[in-house]
Amino acid sequence: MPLNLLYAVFIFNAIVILGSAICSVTARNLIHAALWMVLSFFSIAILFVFMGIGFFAVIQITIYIGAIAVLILFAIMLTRRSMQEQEDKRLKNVWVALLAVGGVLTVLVMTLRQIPIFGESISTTQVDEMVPALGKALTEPAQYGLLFELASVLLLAALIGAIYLAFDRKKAEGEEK
Amino acid sequence: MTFWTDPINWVLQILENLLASWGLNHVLSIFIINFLTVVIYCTMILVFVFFLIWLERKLIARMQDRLGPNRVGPWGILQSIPDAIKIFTKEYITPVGVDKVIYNLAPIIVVASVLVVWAIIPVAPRWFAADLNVGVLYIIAVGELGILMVMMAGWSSNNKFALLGAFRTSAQLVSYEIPMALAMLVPVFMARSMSLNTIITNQSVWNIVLAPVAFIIYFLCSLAEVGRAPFDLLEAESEIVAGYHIEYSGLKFGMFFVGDFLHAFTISVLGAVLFLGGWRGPGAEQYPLLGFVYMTVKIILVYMLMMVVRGTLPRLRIDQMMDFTWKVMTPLMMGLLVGMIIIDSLIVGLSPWLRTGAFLAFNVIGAVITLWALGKHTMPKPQEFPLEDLNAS
Amino acid sequence: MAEPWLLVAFFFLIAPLLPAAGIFVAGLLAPKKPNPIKESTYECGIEVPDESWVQFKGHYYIFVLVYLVFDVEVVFLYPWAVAYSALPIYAVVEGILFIGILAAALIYIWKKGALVWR
Amino acid sequence: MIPFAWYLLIAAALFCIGLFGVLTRRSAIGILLGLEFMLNAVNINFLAFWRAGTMQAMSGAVFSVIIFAVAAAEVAVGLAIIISVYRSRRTVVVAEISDLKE
Repeated sequence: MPLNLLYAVFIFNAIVILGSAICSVTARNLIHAALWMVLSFFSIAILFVFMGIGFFAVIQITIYIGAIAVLILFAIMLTRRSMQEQEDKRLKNVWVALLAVGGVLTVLVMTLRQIPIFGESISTTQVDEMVPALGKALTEPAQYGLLFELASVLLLAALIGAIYLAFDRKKAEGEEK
Repeated sequence: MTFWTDPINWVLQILENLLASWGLNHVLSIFIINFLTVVIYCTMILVFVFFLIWLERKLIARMQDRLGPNRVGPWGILQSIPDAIKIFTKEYITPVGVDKVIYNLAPIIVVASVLVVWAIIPVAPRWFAADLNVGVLYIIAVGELGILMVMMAGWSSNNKFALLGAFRTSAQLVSYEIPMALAMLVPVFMARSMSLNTIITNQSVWNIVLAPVAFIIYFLCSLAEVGRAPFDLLEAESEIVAGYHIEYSGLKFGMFFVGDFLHAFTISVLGAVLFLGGWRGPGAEQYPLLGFVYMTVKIILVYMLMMVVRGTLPRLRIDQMMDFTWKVMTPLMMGLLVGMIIIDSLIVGLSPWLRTGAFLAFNVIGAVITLWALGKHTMPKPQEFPLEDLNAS
Repeated sequence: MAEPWLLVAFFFLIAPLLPAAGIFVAGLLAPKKPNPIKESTYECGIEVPDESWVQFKGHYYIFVLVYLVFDVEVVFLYPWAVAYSALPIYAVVEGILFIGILAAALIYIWKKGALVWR
Repeated sequence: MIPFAWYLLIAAALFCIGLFGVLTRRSAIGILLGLEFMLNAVNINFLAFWRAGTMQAMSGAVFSVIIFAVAAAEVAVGLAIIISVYRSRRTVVVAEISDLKE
């Protein structure tokens, strides 16, 4: 692929990521916000393909779009009383937020410029041998095996907690009687 | 390289030489050829749906002792064309209060999310679009885009039946996604790779022989994923009028229909690739066209199985359906995986025959135990029948 | 970008275009005679209520919640299955432990009664 | 070859957009959406630094995987809390929830 075209596609993709993210945080209708978020996540998956790690692109779509976005959409539809009330009437303290965000962005960019490899570039060739290496690193006790198990225990704990909170116990008991 | 040993690359080579003779540079000509190939490939797949619709109608009709389509063309084979013309000239009815963008986007993405799976399917040796090293996960990811769009179709219609249908549909689809992902893990585990091409070339013994239970679970989950009988509760006429696509009309509704048929076909192709050895067969390596024939035969076998199930079984209740995926298939698949892993690490270095036999025996034992447990817990107990009452009175 | 992903990108570009073109062409061919009753929301012939608010059961949410956790864990099993032949025995045991934790989650929600459709 | 700096700048901008969402949203679910963007920005950074390095050490990729798991857990618990609050208070707007506390 010629370099200019590559740059053009990359920049277009970056604009889609940031543009849909901005639309998502400012959208009045929460469902529209969630859908803009889906578009943004999809473009981030394309960003991972540009990095040469297709595995993470696929994981991004599976987990963020397939699972998290669907759960958020369900929750939005569950917690609305009517079409009108699900909308954020207005954003609160926009100017304070803009000031804070501007400050954070400035500090971030200033810090990032100090990084020694800031001027280098990343190849777009796929690193296919990465997936088995990742699987090995995740499960080998000498490497990150404990972390992996802890993550799965965390998910188990999250599931138990979430079910405990969201499960309507009174209703369930009432129907059993 | 001749036509018989490598047909696709042979054609591509000719096209490339043609474009080069016109004075285009190399990168651009490859670009154009790839683009055109994808366009033609996608169009062919979509046109193939016409044939699928006819096939299904004819077969189901024969199973139900009817004639089926028999007016247009020999055996009614052209029946889909007048149907298509009719649906093309239908009016679009857009109800008030719909979310226009999402409402129109949903049917398009539903078809597209099935179509992009074809990007990675190896149809014959050296004959596939893209050989991704994350193939199986890619299929799962793309399938989940379809689920999201089903929800969007239901929500954007601004209709309570559509919304209700969308909730039920997505609850069913996501529930069947889990055992399906676990079942697709078995071929990955056997081939030590997620690339579909490697999965096929590593199947010197077909995966259906090594893990028949995994194939059965994959097949049942795929039935549920496409909403076929006995899992066709998604469009239960009597309860949720037509499911999530109630407010769609004309070709927009037709697109959901096309997506449905295409999904059923795509899933039988994936079943053939993952479990039946894809294009493997005697002489397929030398002559890809032969591999294509083997592949077609296997696809038709799986697809026919789908038809037979649809033609014979009644519909399940939704609570039975949810119980079936969470309380039968998911635990069974987990146990199967753990058992196969243990067997695989115990019998390192034994002969392939013994390995196959051990896997097969374990699967059969697992299936028998499951069936026994199911029979024990779900069959009505004898005292539940009011026979004694009848005798007493 | 590597060649296979370029082809996948082509597919992602073209796959939505074909059905979109079909719908567009059909829109040109089709008649357009809208009227208020035709465009009203379908309610089986009953008068349409003011809003499409529907009190749907929160129980659908539980299934999606369980699915979220299981989906994440199953996806993590894939790189482990790919790396399987290069793994020492401890790592294999760890993978089985992982499936065991998944099974524990399933048993918990089963016993909790969250998987009963109502 | 894509400049490494571009990835970092995209991640930084995405993080700030997420922060803006968290600060300005009134409903709790909206705040959660902003948090998702921030987590994703962190993920991009981890993977970009890992890819720019030697890739022999897998720590960047492993941490990214853990972040995926943490994001899923966070959404599951966060939304469950929001729904259980909604059950008793009939609202998801954060200001109203704290107002009703007394």
